[in-house]
Amino acid sequence: MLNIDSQNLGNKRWEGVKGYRVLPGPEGLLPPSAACCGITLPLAGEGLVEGVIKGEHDTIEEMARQLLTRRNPTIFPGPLVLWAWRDGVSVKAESVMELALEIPGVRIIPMPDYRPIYPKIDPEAVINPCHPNLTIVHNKIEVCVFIGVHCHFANITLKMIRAGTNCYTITLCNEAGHEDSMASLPFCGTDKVQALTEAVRRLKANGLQPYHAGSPGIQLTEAQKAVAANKANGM
Amino acid sequence: MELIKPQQKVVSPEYLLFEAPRTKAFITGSEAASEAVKRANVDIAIAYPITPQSETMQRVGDLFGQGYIRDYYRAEDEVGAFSAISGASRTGVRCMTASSGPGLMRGIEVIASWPGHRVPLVFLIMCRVINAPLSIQPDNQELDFMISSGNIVFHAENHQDFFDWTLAGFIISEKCEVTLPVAVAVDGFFVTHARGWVEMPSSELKLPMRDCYREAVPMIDNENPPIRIARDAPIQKSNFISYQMHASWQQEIHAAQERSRRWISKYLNGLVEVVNPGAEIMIVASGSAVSQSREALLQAEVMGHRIGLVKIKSLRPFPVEELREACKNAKRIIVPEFNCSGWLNREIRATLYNHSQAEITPGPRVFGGITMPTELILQWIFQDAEYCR
Amino acid sequence: MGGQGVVTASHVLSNGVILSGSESTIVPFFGSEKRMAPVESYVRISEGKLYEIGEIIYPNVIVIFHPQVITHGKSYTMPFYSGLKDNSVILVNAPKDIELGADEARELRDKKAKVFFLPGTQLALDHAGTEVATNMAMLGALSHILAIPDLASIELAVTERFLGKGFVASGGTASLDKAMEKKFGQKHELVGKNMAAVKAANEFAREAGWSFFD
Amino acid sequence: MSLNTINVSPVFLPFLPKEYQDLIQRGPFGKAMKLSEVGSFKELLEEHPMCEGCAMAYFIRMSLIALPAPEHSVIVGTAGCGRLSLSQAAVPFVYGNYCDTNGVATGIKRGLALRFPDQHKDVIVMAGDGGLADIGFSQVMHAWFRKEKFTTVMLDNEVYGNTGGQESGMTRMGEVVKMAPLGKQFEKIDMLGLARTSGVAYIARLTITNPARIVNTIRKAILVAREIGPTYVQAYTSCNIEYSIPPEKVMDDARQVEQDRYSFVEEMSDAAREYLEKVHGIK
Repeated sequence: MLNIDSQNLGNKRWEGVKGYRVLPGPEGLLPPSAACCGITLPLAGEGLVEGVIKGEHDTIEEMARQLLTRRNPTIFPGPLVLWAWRDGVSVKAESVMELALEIPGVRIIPMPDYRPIYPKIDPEAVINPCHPNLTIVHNKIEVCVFIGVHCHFANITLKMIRAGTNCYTITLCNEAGHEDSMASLPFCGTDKVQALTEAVRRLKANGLQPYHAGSPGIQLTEAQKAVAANKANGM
Repeated sequence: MELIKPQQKVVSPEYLLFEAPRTKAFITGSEAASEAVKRANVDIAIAYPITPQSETMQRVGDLFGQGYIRDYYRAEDEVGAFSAISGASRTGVRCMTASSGPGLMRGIEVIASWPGHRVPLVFLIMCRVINAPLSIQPDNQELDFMISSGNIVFHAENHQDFFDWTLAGFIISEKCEVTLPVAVAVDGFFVTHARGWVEMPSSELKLPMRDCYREAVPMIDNENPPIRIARDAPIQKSNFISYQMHASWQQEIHAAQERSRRWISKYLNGLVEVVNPGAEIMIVASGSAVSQSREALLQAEVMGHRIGLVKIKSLRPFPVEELREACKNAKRIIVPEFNCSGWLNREIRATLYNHSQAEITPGPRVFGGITMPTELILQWIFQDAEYCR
Repeated sequence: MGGQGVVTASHVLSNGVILSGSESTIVPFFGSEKRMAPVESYVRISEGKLYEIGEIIYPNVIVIFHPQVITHGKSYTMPFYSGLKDNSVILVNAPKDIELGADEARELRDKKAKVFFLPGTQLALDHAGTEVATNMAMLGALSHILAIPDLASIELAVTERFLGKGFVASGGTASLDKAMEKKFGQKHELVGKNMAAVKAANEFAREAGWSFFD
Repeated sequence: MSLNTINVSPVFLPFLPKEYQDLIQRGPFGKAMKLSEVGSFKELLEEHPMCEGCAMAYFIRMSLIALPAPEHSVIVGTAGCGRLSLSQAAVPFVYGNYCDTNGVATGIKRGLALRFPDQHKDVIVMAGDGGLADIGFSQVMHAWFRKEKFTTVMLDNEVYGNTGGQESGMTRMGEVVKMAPLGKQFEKIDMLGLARTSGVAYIARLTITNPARIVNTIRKAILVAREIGPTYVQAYTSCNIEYSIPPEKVMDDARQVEQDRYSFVEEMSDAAREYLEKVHGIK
């Protein structure tokens, strides 16, 4: 990008590159990508919170707080953690489930692949990078976690979510992290997922009242209930 | 005849580029490039001849013959070569190809699609006049097209740059948050066919192989998820795909360019090199125009004038902050270029607008193969003196 | 959705407005040429000269030709009314009223958007003898809601569309014309049937007291 | 594929959509399906946006059933109608620029051969007549000249269908279609002849009239490409929209065309014949 100072694409709250913050939307027709506004990726041991480099601990705390205090928390497991394609993946998947069980009212909606699905996805069954907001808006998701999604497709999705919805996006990235999500943890192995689970437990133990205190455990969407029922009667 | 595969020791990129002892060699730019490929653990190189690139790619063919590269062939034309190399890169192997002027222009549709397909590879550009009028002589008008293609683009000054930056290109292009092709351009003939000093680590060392499962997109190999990979952008709305996706996809290419700054600074030792920072008269140049400018600096110094020089190494991503910093005291900025349109001049004006009061001269520029004499640069610096008669 | 005559209706509407003396532009956007594929078409209507091009991102009026756009979310944008301006109108082709979600209903109230449900398909069947004329019914109701174009101008536009130089919206639509022609013998009858659907829906809207302006 | 790319991490199984659960439990991965088994397994391709009654969609569905090793197959497509359904199939699908199928396929085949020397990776180009005989012609011919080991399948609807029905090189002489206002001025390109000339190891021409023949032909072409050389299958897959064939008449049209000018052709080199017989027991 040549001269990125004046890149203001319909974003009301923005004061130019230096002041750009990655906040929940809907931010506008076509918000700029955070990387093009001078926001750099965190190093190992650091995290990104709303475009600001923070320590890993503070990043994890903020993630835990958002997961407990916003409506319809949802975990989006992507292909790299959904499919047990090499050693260690199932273990990481289990750590994600452990995290989920600590978040009241949580849903798990997979991103099994990235292809354009005809005619349209069932927004309660999958999230897809071609039209993520169908899932976010349909399920009224206001905080979500991406894990195991290839960085390219995560970044495509994150910018669209920030453009059109008020969802607080969290990315647990196996590689360098994502400037376009509100909170991002790079080089995130199973240990760091467990650290996030611990932080969630700690906040609840210290008296934080979860948004969905009344409905503990993992909530199935209608589509998932249908699939489960199908299995129940031996189909 | 059983090919004895050459034994090369895999070393870290840092060791190969910064620590390994180097020996000097007085070689052509074409040799420097192929020596870099020799140490880059390249899996496949695909060639199509065009002056002044052919010498490099036929030497790369020899490397295949000697076992340094695992596959190689001469393609039907540039569109075929650039399409095939993009196919190979999708499977996770390390790839390189090269071209010049009209050849690059023939394949520009494919070149412009590489970034969006997120196919890491190194593309060497031996710049040459683009038709018409047809000429095999050097100028770098083609880079005007390259800088809007979404690829990362370096403009090497000399043989040493061409060697080092080709190696760095492989490392940077395969970084997960980058996952972009890197084009390493150098001015044809002035560098490719001329001989110059190059310090090189031993050819018994090579880079680690490409770690393809740690990149931004899945590989097309049926061995990594998802099984159902359609990683190329779906093309239209009939699957309820909003144009937001296409817009976000394009933004991601530029974002990946931005993320490469950190690695360019590390492996190229900065996006720019500045001589005499803060001087009131600054020359800003890229490619072999920098060499001419260094000579102009020396001669000016002999005459008691301290002139500054900013060597632009990376054209994309462009060193915006670095250029503003280097030119903050400048009163006059001279921009010598080897092309007619003055694309570097345009970049500088757009970058310094509102950030500098300096007068930016619209030249000196030569093209069509003409060599820029140092005297011409001096004449533009010291307007009253007579140099070029 | 493709096959409901969205593009043809917008051509007739736009041409109708021109014939009635005002200014209009039409912009069709569609994917591959197929039925049930998503189709959008944008019509701008103005007293003065129109310059703006492309899709209408922030519309005053949304006309939905197939209920699945709402019920199945078969829409490019989610929700289907995203970008809708205040004091606006949504005209939906649906046999009976569709119950919107609590959040959606509240958002539309906040926007002071009026939602009208027209049994367009039924009107087309009753008055034109074919579902293909659904688009004409939508056009008829819309012309009353917007008070433009007048019925005479619409008739001129419909005639021009089927009898005049016969503007072809796309390759696919051309093939449809031939098929329809066989069904109706001459095109005159085609125009008559279409206008019957237009007038019936126009009357329906008038009786229901639908208007953009009050 | 290491079949564990279709093993779900156990904890996530309950959250997988029905479509994927079926694909894991009853998909064709790891087996070469017989046509007779259709209906008993989850096919690679089910839903797609192609037109009602489209011969090409039907042919693609049959071809996907023919894949001898779907878990090791990569399909390379390009602009045109075929990619509408191919991009929905449960097999990696590559879509580059228009004209580049056989260049990209060359790169993919060679890249996979380097990374997995001991594992057959079947690369199959499936593109339209325009994509292969016109804009992609140079890459098709040179991939054949170089003897690149992958299969090229032409979905010959004798028109540029996806852009609304313009003349292609494979449109018949005299046919009046868009961009041929006075009828096409030269013959339908003889891609079969060009394949013979360039030494393609297995050549076939067919229509959609006989599903078993589609499956056998495609499978043989893929198998021969594993060891012997490039293979080419040209299928008449009518565009019922542009040639105004009512959907229910598409099969009759295929029979008529097969009778008139598109008879079944199958030719192969001796090496191919021997390989099919010895290694795969196919006469």
